Amino acid sequence: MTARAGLRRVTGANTLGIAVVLLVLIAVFGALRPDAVLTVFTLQTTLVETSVLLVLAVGMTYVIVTAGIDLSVGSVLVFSGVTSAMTMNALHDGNATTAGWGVVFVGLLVAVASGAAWGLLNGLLIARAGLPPLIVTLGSFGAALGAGQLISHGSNVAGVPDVLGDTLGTGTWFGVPNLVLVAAAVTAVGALVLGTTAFGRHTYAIGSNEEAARRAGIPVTRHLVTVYLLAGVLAGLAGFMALAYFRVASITGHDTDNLNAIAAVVLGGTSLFGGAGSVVGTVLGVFVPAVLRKGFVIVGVNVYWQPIAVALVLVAAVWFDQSRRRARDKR
Amino acid sequence: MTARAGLRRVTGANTLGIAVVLLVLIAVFGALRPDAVLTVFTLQTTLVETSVLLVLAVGMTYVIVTAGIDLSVGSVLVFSGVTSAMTMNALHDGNATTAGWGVVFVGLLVAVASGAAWGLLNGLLIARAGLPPLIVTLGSFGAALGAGQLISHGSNVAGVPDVLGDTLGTGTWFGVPNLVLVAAAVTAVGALVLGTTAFGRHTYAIGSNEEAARRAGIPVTRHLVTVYLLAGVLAGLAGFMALAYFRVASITGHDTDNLNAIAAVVLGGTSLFGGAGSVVGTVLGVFVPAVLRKGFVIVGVNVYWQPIAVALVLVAAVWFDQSRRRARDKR
Amino acid sequence: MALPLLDARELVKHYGSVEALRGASFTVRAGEVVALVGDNGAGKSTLVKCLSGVERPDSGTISLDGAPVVLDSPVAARSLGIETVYQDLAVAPDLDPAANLFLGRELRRRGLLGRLGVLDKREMRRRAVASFDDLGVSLPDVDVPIGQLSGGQRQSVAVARSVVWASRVVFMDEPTAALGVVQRKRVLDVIRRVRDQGMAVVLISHNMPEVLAVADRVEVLRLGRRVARFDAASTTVEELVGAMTGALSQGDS
Amino acid sequence: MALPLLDARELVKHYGSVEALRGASFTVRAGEVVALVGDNGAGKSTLVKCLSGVERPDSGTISLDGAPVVLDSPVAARSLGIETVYQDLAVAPDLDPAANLFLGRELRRRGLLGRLGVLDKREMRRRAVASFDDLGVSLPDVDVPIGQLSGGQRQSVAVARSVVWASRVVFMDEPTAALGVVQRKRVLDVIRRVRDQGMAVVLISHNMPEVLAVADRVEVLRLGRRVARFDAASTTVEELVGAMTGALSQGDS
Amino acid sequence: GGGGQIGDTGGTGDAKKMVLIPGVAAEPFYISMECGFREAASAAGYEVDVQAPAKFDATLQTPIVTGVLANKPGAVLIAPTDDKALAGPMRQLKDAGIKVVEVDTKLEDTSIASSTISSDNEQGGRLAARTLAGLVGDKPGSVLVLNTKAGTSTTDARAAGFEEEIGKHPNLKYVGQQYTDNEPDQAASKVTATLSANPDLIGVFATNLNTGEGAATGLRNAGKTGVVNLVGFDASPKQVEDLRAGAVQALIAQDPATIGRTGVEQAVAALEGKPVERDVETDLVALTKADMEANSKYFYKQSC
Ligand SMILES: Nc1ncnc2c1ncn2[C@@H]1O[C@H](COP(=O)(O)OP(=O)(O)OP(=O)(O)O)[C@@H](O)[C@H]1O
Ligand SMILES: Nc1ncnc2c1ncn2[C@@H]1O[C@H](COP(=O)(O)OP(=O)(O)OP(=O)(O)O)[C@@H](O)[C@H]1O
Ligand SMILES: [Mg+2]
Ligand SMILES: [Mg+2]
Repeated sequence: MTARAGLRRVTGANTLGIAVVLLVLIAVFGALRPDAVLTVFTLQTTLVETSVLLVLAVGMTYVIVTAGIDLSVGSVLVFSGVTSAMTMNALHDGNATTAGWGVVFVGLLVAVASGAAWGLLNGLLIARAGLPPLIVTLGSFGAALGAGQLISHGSNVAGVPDVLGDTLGTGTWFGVPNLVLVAAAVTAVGALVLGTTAFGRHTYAIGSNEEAARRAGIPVTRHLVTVYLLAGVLAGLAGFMALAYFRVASITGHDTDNLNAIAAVVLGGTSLFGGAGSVVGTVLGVFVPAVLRKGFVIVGVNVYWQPIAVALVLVAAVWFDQSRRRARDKR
Repeated sequence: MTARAGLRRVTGANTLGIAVVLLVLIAVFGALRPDAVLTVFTLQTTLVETSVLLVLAVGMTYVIVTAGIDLSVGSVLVFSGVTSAMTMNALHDGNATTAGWGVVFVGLLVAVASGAAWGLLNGLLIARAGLPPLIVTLGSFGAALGAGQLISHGSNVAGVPDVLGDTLGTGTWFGVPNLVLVAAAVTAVGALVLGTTAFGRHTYAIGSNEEAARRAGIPVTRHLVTVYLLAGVLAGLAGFMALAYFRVASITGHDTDNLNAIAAVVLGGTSLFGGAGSVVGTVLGVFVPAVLRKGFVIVGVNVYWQPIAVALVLVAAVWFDQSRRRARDKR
Repeated sequence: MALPLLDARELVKHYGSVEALRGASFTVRAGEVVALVGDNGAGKSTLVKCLSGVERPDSGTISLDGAPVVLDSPVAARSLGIETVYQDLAVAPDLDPAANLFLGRELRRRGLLGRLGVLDKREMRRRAVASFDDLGVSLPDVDVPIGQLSGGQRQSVAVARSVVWASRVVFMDEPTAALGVVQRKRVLDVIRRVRDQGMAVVLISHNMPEVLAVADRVEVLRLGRRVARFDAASTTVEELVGAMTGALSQGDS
Repeated sequence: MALPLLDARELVKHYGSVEALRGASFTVRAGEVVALVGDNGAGKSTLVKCLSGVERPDSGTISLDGAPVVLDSPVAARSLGIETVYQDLAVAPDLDPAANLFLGRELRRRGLLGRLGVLDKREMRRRAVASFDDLGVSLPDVDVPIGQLSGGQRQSVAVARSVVWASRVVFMDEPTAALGVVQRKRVLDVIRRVRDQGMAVVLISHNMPEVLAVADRVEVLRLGRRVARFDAASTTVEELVGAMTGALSQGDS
Repeated sequence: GGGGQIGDTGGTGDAKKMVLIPGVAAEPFYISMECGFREAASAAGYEVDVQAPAKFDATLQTPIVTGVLANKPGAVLIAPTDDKALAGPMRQLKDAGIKVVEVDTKLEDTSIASSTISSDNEQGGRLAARTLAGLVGDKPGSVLVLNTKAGTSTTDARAAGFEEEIGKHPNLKYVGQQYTDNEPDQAASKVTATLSANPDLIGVFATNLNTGEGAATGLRNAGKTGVVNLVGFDASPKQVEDLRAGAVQALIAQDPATIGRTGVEQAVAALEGKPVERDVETDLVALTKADMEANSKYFYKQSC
């Protein structure tokens, strides 16, 4: 195994094309506004602002590699944030702002457990009952949001402990925001598990040929349940991270998280038909649009032009990536 | 060919399960509130309010049968409505409210042409450049909306001719709303073309095995371009219909049209992996959620429970449909 | 004569309105190669799928070593020592040959990493290359997804997988259909070797000379039913073809 | 000797770093059956794909009737009268056999409906059943998606398709691999019949007795290059195997 | 011919029922309005129902209007999500003899509703600009508006009013508005990006709840809380808490409960044939940390 082949094993599909696009984007924006773009502040804020989406997108990568889809992540994030915040408040006389680490820890557990519950439900309906993932997760997309509204009576839940907001939310560690550390850890573990373990191998096999995987003795049903469970758990964690970051559990404003995560995964070279893809690609797929949006604001592009420009660059990026691959195959 | 097999040819996949679900829903709501549900008025409004989505979903059926996806339909609808309304206004001194049929006709042409342009762009990027449909249409989703906002300067466009609104928008013909007639015509033609013509056959073949279709001499690239073009044209027509109905070109509020259309198609038994599906199924897939939402409002279900209940029924409907199919295969 | 190792009786399997098996029986003993022959659509593959846990028969009994067993999943069959080469190969086209060879039974690193599920890719690759050499398969590049291999190369990988893992019964559904002359000979050699180790081998093939060359017994399936059994040593191609086409009949045997 | 109908010279085809064809040449004349043989991975299927417009060779020339042609798509090849049975069959699994048989060349109703593209399903179905009968294929139900047929049944559909439409050259990449004894014989009969109508037939097969029985000439491919040519009447299985494995060499022929 | 118009059919209903159709479900503004509505309508002896669209969106609100119409209640209080698109369905309400009262937003066509109770959003934007200018004093700096989605009538009006008024303060450089798709994370990102590009940013006007939350987060993340003056719109409990904690410097509050109550009063008057006030303007106030406790009656409610 050559070093290059080894690298390819971890990164999965070749993601160099999108990496080049990302570097070019940074270079262009940097050249236009070096004072504003190439600063620690911009780097820090860009990283922080993508952390939550990154965690969602890591889970989505697993789901899409199995040829599935999960539309529910944004709503599960909302639901987990709401249950977590309300539990913390309940544990601290209705307002957890001054609560301590114990309460925060319970909040984390509740968030993750809430996400896990939805993920498990998705997984069971998809893998056991054999229903189409799109319909099942569209259902839980609506149901989780509705449930979140129901228990919060439709309004955002405040009262997030200050200790949580000040540490996980806005704290840094040697200049690296803590939220970014969490997202990076999740991403690293996600990439390693998918790329080097039996679990990851089985994920690819199921996406490549589910029937072959079943006949090879892979516990396909259980594995799929686990994958959706994982996506749910990560959505729960993301909900907790959002709670720390915004210091409020928002009800609205997460209805396009699912599409954003899916787009990042596909942009990163994972096929919607499953069997191939990588977490590293997803990371790039998360950052390209984030850098674009940020860069356009900094450079001062007209607001109505911004979505058009983002769309153009996204399509161009994939085009570039594809033609690079084709050229390599020709060689 | 038995009569039953012949019927199956037109309806494509077996859609009886979802049809049963739809009837049960109507029966239940009818039993709960016979005075309000089983009225001509409720029938009329339910049909009218699903007309626009139905037209979008017919185009989406073709796209999904080819194993593609089109996220851009809602934005293309917005764009077409805006260009159409602005053109009509421009032709009539800035306010077309009192304009005549000539202006309306030009407006229709502009709407359809706008839709066609986006559809063609999608098709060329997907079929010719070979880019993933999800990314391309996500791009045009953003770009078409941005372009609509750009030319309307970010606000809704009013001044829709009264003759348009009074006839196509709210007029009826022997009690059947004209909008419903248009949608029904589009659906009927869509169903017949998909079910009985060479064009439809090629659409299925491409979704079933694109490479086999190519080797069989089907002009796959051209066909795919045509399918996305069709989806664009129907989105343009839908934009015009929405214009007539609401008498304003709204630039907000169509960001989930794509998911609604996709969900209707999948609920109607079309697989996201292509090769199978039917327009008749899509019609049922459009009506099940529409009837649910309407019924819940009439029956007076708590707003927060509504999305949960809709989700439950959707998943249950698919479950019922699937187990019915499995039982049939066992027979 | 030895007791049957695997014995299926009166299996029935419907697919919708198609009756693929209409009371098929089948027997194989340890240490013998049984050929299962029959016309296209006779139900051979369906029978194999029923006996390897992929499909559940609508009725009928299956016993292993005389005791009835329920083969409700491929895992169940595998845990009883039954391996299968499927006619449609059942490989994951996006994975490379080594990954397919070890699919569902991946080797792990030693120590902590292994317990965390980390794969020993190097070792799997090494062993895969050895297996392929054994079958005379030359792959241009062992890191290429199996979907990009030639038809024969892909079939070789599926065959290699079954013989590596078999412990009691190996079903081979047309394992040599796409193989070159040399590879075919190697596979037949492997079949004999496996038989000599005391395992039962069930070979499905439409190549009658090949069948007569390697099988000890032949069972014939026709329209979903077993219609004849032969001793390979004392039968001819004509007799087999006669049984398959219904020209010659032993009744329901 | 007749002029070559189809003549390929020095074709080279890379897949990434794999060299599938390294200067392969190939010739076939009208009214003859040429067998193309070679080890697994020799490049036979790749050569067929290059000659039927599915893949574009990186270099080399192809001429038809002595004039160079560019086969840049399957449509181009088909319009020149070239039909192909692909090794991977290239059928649409969700469509029924009749739909697959007429794929890309659907029959339309007469009159206005036909001009609107409405299919004549009844007629296609009737003709499909006749073709299948001709090949000895019995389908349990002609309205079932082809993906649910047995391996041999599916292959028969692909073979039927090619012979129905051929007008000058038919490539058949292992058309009999999954066929039963009877169906195999029928296909070989059909190959002879097609040849006798003046078409050129290119048969790929790993079954040497079959090759010698039906072919007029044999061309041998090894490691992406043509290494030998034989007259079928005056050669033996041993010679062919020798050429395929490299034991016997005619040089680059 | 067979021509006609939708709804040319009749039926009977329940005149002792009153329905509120807010612009969107799950917003403290509308929840507070709902509280006022429920309280007043129940007190007047009416059966109540509330049906809200999942989004502030005419295509989602229209089926609700026609669904409510199927029940033929006595009166409907509605916040139309589009000043033209809802004209048709609301005219059908009126034609069916239902009394229509507009709350919060209104149609362009003034002939449909019996009464309109609202606070002027554009006025709210101007008030935000004046409040911000007051907070900043005569320091120079850049000012940003965070809007939701292009075409959302209410927030567009707030942004327009703000832009008009802020021009009267030459020390403040208006750097334009950014759209956020009504997502807090985009709002946060746009604030920090603007900070990168305009380090002299001194004020932000967030036109609704989500943009305000995102902006507060972005500023906190940048360590600019309190340095950059943030003016929000609406006074939900969380926003009030943020104001108290200093994450937000001012809030423009409407009076939704009064809107709801007044809506019921006018509807009852219309049903009973008493004189109806055609237009009722409700208060808008600017809350700052200094005067917030005095104005606590303007704080929105989470639930009734
Ligand atoms: N999944 C399925 N759905 C419906 N019918 C099926 C399915 N699988 C097999 N059949 C039908 O069952 C019958 C037996 O098929 P099977 O594959 O067992 O035949 P076979 O003996 O293996 O044939 P071959 O020699 O061609 O491989 C065929 O008529 C086939 O069409
Ligand atoms: N799409 C592809 N991508 C990469 N490599 C390929 C591809 N197709 C074929 N190859 C390689 O090219 C070589 C020749 O393959 P080809 O299919 O032409 O062999 P073949 O002679 O038909 O073999 P068989 O008898 O097994 O069918 C093989 O080594 C194969 O791995
Ligand atoms: Mg078989
Ligand atoms: Mg081949």
